[in-house]
Amino acid sequence: MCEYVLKTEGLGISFGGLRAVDGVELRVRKKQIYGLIGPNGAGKTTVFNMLTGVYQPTRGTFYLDGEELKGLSQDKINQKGIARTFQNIRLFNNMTVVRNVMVGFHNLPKYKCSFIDSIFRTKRHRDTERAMRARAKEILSIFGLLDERNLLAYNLPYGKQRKLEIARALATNPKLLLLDEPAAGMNPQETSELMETIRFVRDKFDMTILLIEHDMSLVAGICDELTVLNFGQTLACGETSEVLKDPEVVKAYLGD
Amino acid sequence: MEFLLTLINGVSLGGIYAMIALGYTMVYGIAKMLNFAHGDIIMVGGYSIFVFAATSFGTLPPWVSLLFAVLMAVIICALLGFGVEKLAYKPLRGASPLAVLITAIGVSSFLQSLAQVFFGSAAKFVQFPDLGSLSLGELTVSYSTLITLISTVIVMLALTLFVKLTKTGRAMLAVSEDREAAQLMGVNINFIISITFIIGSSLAALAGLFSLMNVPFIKPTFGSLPGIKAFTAAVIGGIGSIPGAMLGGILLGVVECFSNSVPTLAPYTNAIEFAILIIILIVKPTGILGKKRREKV
Amino acid sequence: MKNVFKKVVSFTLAAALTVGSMFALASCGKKNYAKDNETIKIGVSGPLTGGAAKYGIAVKNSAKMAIDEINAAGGLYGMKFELLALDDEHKKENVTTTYSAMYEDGMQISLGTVTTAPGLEFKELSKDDNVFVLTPSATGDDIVEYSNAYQMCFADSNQGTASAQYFNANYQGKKVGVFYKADDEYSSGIYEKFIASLDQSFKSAGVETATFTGDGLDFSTQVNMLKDCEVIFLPIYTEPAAAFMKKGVGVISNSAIYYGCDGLDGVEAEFGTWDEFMAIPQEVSFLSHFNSKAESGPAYDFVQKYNATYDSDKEPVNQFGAAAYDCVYAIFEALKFAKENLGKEFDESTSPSDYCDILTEVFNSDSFVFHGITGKCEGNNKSDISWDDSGFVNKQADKYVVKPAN
Amino acid sequence: MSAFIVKFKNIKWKRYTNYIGISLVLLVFTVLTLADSLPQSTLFLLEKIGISIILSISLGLVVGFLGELSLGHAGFMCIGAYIGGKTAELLSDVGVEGIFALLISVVVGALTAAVFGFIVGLPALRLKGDYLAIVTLAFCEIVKTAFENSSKESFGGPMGLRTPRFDKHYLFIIIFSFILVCLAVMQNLIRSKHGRAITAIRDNEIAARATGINVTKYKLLAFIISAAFAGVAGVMYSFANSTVAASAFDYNYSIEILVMVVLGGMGNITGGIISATVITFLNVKLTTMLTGDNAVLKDLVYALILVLIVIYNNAPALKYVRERYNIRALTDKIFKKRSDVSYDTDDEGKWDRVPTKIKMDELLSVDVVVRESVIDPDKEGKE
Repeated sequence: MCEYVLKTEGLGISFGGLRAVDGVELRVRKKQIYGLIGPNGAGKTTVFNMLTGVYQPTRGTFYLDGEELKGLSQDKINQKGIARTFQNIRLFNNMTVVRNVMVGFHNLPKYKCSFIDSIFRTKRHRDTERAMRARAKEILSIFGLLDERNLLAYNLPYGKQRKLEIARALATNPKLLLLDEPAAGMNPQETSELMETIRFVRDKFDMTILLIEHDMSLVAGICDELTVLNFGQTLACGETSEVLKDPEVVKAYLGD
Repeated sequence: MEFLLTLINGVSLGGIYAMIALGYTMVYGIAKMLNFAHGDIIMVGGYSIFVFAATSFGTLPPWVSLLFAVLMAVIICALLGFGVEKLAYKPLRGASPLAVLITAIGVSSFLQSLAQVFFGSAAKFVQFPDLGSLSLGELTVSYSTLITLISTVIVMLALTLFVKLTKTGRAMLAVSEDREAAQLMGVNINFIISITFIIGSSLAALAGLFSLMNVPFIKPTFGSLPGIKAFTAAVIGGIGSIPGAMLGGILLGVVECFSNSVPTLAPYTNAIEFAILIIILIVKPTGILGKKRREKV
Repeated sequence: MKNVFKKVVSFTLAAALTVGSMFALASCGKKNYAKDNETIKIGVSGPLTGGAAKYGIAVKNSAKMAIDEINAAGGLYGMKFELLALDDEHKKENVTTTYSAMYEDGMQISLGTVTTAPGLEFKELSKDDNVFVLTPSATGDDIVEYSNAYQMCFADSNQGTASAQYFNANYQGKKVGVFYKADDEYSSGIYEKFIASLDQSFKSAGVETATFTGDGLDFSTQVNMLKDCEVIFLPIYTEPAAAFMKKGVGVISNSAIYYGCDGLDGVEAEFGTWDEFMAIPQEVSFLSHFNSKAESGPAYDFVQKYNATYDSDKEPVNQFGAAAYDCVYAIFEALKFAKENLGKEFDESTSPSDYCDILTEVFNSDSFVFHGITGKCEGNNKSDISWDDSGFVNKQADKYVVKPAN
Repeated sequence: MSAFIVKFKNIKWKRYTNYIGISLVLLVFTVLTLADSLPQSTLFLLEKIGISIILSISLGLVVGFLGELSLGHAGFMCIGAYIGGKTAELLSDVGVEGIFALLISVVVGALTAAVFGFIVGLPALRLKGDYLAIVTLAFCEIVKTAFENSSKESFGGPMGLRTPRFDKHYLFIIIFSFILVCLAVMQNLIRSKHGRAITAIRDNEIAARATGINVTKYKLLAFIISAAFAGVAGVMYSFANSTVAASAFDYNYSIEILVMVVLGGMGNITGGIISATVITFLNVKLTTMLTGDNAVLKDLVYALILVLIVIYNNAPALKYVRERYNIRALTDKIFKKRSDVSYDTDDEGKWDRVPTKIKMDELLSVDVVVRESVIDPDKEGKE
């Protein structure tokens, strides 16, 4: 067992000569809630995109549980155990809520069911379908979405769409969950609910969580450790309380 | 010699394709729709020239009557493009592009059958004053070919300047880039789209003229093949790109003529043109001059 | 849920009842849809819309004209004729629709299809029901494969061979070019037979071949390829031929000869005005059974009448129409012949199959000769037309010079 | 007995609507044809409708569920028709005829079409929306040209391939049986995890990748299955006609199939079946009703109906009218199933809500130098 669930080594990427992100070193321990913060355009989402295979890093590499994942395709990385949500919610809008979650089970070995099984509706197909539906309902009930399970995702209110996205990511049974600005667009009430949910997820699923967030109350409230990015470079990292006191960080956030 | 002649023929044909493709590209870039009825607007332009040239020949000098016919064709096509947009496409603004595509197909078929009702199915010969040809040593190039080519270049340059320099043109770019934002900035979307259709349809009328100068026969299905070819040309050049439409059109015309000039290849001309399209798109998924676009995650 | 159950049960019952009653109503055996006819119905399937529409429209108009003439003159022993003309758009998959609709509408005798491609489907269907077919213009050799089908036009192979023979006899020593439509069965069919029958001397001198496909009419490349030829064989229809000739002005030698088949008939009409056509410097001629530019005789009378009846500007007359006109009269004469010479009886409600038996017997009989406007007419006399047992027509074709070289 | 009734009651009938509908039609007409009381025009009409339904269902997989625009469906059908027809011809040479020849031809035709489905699916991995549409259109034209220029001995050249016609009294039974097969495959696929993966790609490709869906695999799978069934339709076509000519399978035909799918509604199999039936019926009826001089009005009427239907179905301004007066509202009224939340619907949606696919988003540009621009996909489709 490795000490770190996620470890990046000098992770960086250039777009047409511009170094968007450079030398990012993340060390995320098991069951940690780790924050990635920084001003707009600092390259936080780009880091997420590299970690999930959307972009291929041009420098450095990263490891999940000691296994190097650099160069794998997005779906392979997901199968290895990194799941994510998006800054702007990306649900399968024309599918029902329960099916959104069931898509997440796609690669789980226990729901293995070949294409031929499905075409002929064999016993295996029916069993896995039933099991998947039951499991999806479990997950939905955790997030309080059970009653809406047969609505189209498109019709959910904003807050519940966020939750559904997290539920879908969890359904893929990841080792590491990446949350991209989960509290964006939420009021303080919803944000504090969300904090509860994130903590609950960590405890219930033994999950390691890496999140990007602008809402400092949320960051200060739940993150164990932080990394601050500025202009694609690491500005500070360490315990949350200490990092937030760092004058450099304050300067980056508040300006001179 | 043979080679040069084929090349000139190809460039001339390509000029016609380019003219149509320019209209396609304009409409596509701004209204974001594949206007399958564009080819049939060429047909309407052709019939207008036929009607007005026939009625005014004899009473007016040939050149004047031709110019008069062309002018009428441009006006009729512009009105038609404007009307079609208002009646058939505007109600669907905001609906799925597929619905608009199907409507465009319906409009195309409607215009074709309307032409058959009015003019019959047989091809009509369109009289043109003989423009003669230019001799350069052994080479003879007809003036109609030259006119086609020069006009296409002029139209392309004019369009480029129009889009780059005028207020309306810049508004067009803005609408193309982000319709909502443009609207918020005070651009009148309906006006811009109408203007686009008017320009595109006027170009179609000109394309009708050049097609008729090349082959002086008009029939209800006159526009459908050039329409598809020009669409192909626009995609090869990168749909949405004005220079791309020109490039794609010329390329396609040259390929078509060279393929036709080799007896064993001639039956496969269409297949060759489409194969080139596929290869270009596989190598460059947005066509030669199309903007490369990356999706933001 | 109980409601649903009830509904399913009632629906099943209703369905069972419907099926049962349909069973009861069902009649066995082949139906004679013509039994309630008040006229003798002649059916034809042709392109009335789309790219080939002018051929179908000419056939429809001319057949209608012939039928109106016959009816106005008192019909056949008082029996009137009626035309059913359906649009197949020159597509063979539409023929099942047009044929079955006409058949069930009481069609007793058919003119088959106007064009070859749909005709290949028509012949199978008409053979199954034993319906008589006399096609005005479907030239494919296979059209008359079965015993119920006859052609008024020359078959492709005949045209190809006859043209080659004409070349062998008259154009020795000249350089030959061919321009044909590669994806068209009429054009490529004639081309193959033509090349097969052409003398070796032409071939060793080199026969230039240019082709085109589809609907495009820009032939600048093809004209270039054939510019050195002295005789150019054009087994194509008028529209591309006219486009070719127009492009050829100034490129192809003025002394060259354009030589086509029956598809070239009416090429001058493509040019709108006669003057415009005369501006083509080359000789234009074709081998055909009909000359729409005849200046006297039966063909002239027909054209005059057609132009007086229909808007010839919109849908000009051509040999398709003439052949259709002849087809109707041939059927009329054949029925007369059957009654008078063979003692056959028939009326408005006779079944298609019976008509087919009667007409096949007449058309196969050696003593039946039809006098028509197609074929070589001497002066004001109509031509002699007969059919051999395989369904091919016997009449004389002629080379018509539409215009001599300027 | 009561146990049976309970079980019977618990069946989710709506799942089986399509099967029941098609089977009832098949049953009624089979009985009628066995009683020899169907006129051949009805038989031919049924054949045509059956073929259209197979085409509509199969294209529905690519357009409605995968969300890719294909204008080349007739190309796959063309391959199926030629290869199936040729197989039947070769089989009849060795004495195999009738239903066995048909079944073997169907297998061969469908497999060949599936191979081409794979080949066409490959560019679909790189190209989007209208670019893919033109590539599929190009593919269709290339296939057509290739068969048109084949030698007489191989595929008959421009004359077309002569194919053995199947007994017209029974062919529609076979075609409708294949509709049932096609329905079974499509519906079982769509209602499985694989179908969900395909629908997920349609709804949001980026999210689908992030959720671990192998997009390449499922795009190809959808293209292959869709092409295979188009191939089946082609083989049926070759048995319904005595000749197969490539000229029939032009892009206009592809477009007609697309019209059926679009009018049927996105990801709506029942809708696709209904619109295929209506459109085919309309075409045939217009041909037989507008005869002689009126034939010219046929396309005019068809085009008008088409444009009006599309505008009625899609115009944003007519949304409220539409929601009150449509087939679904009507059936809901009859069956009183309007707000049954516990019921699992198929993943139907609205064409205009699909954000990532079938979009036309190229920008107007006057630049000769190619520039890169970033699009924000969340803006798309929201206009």
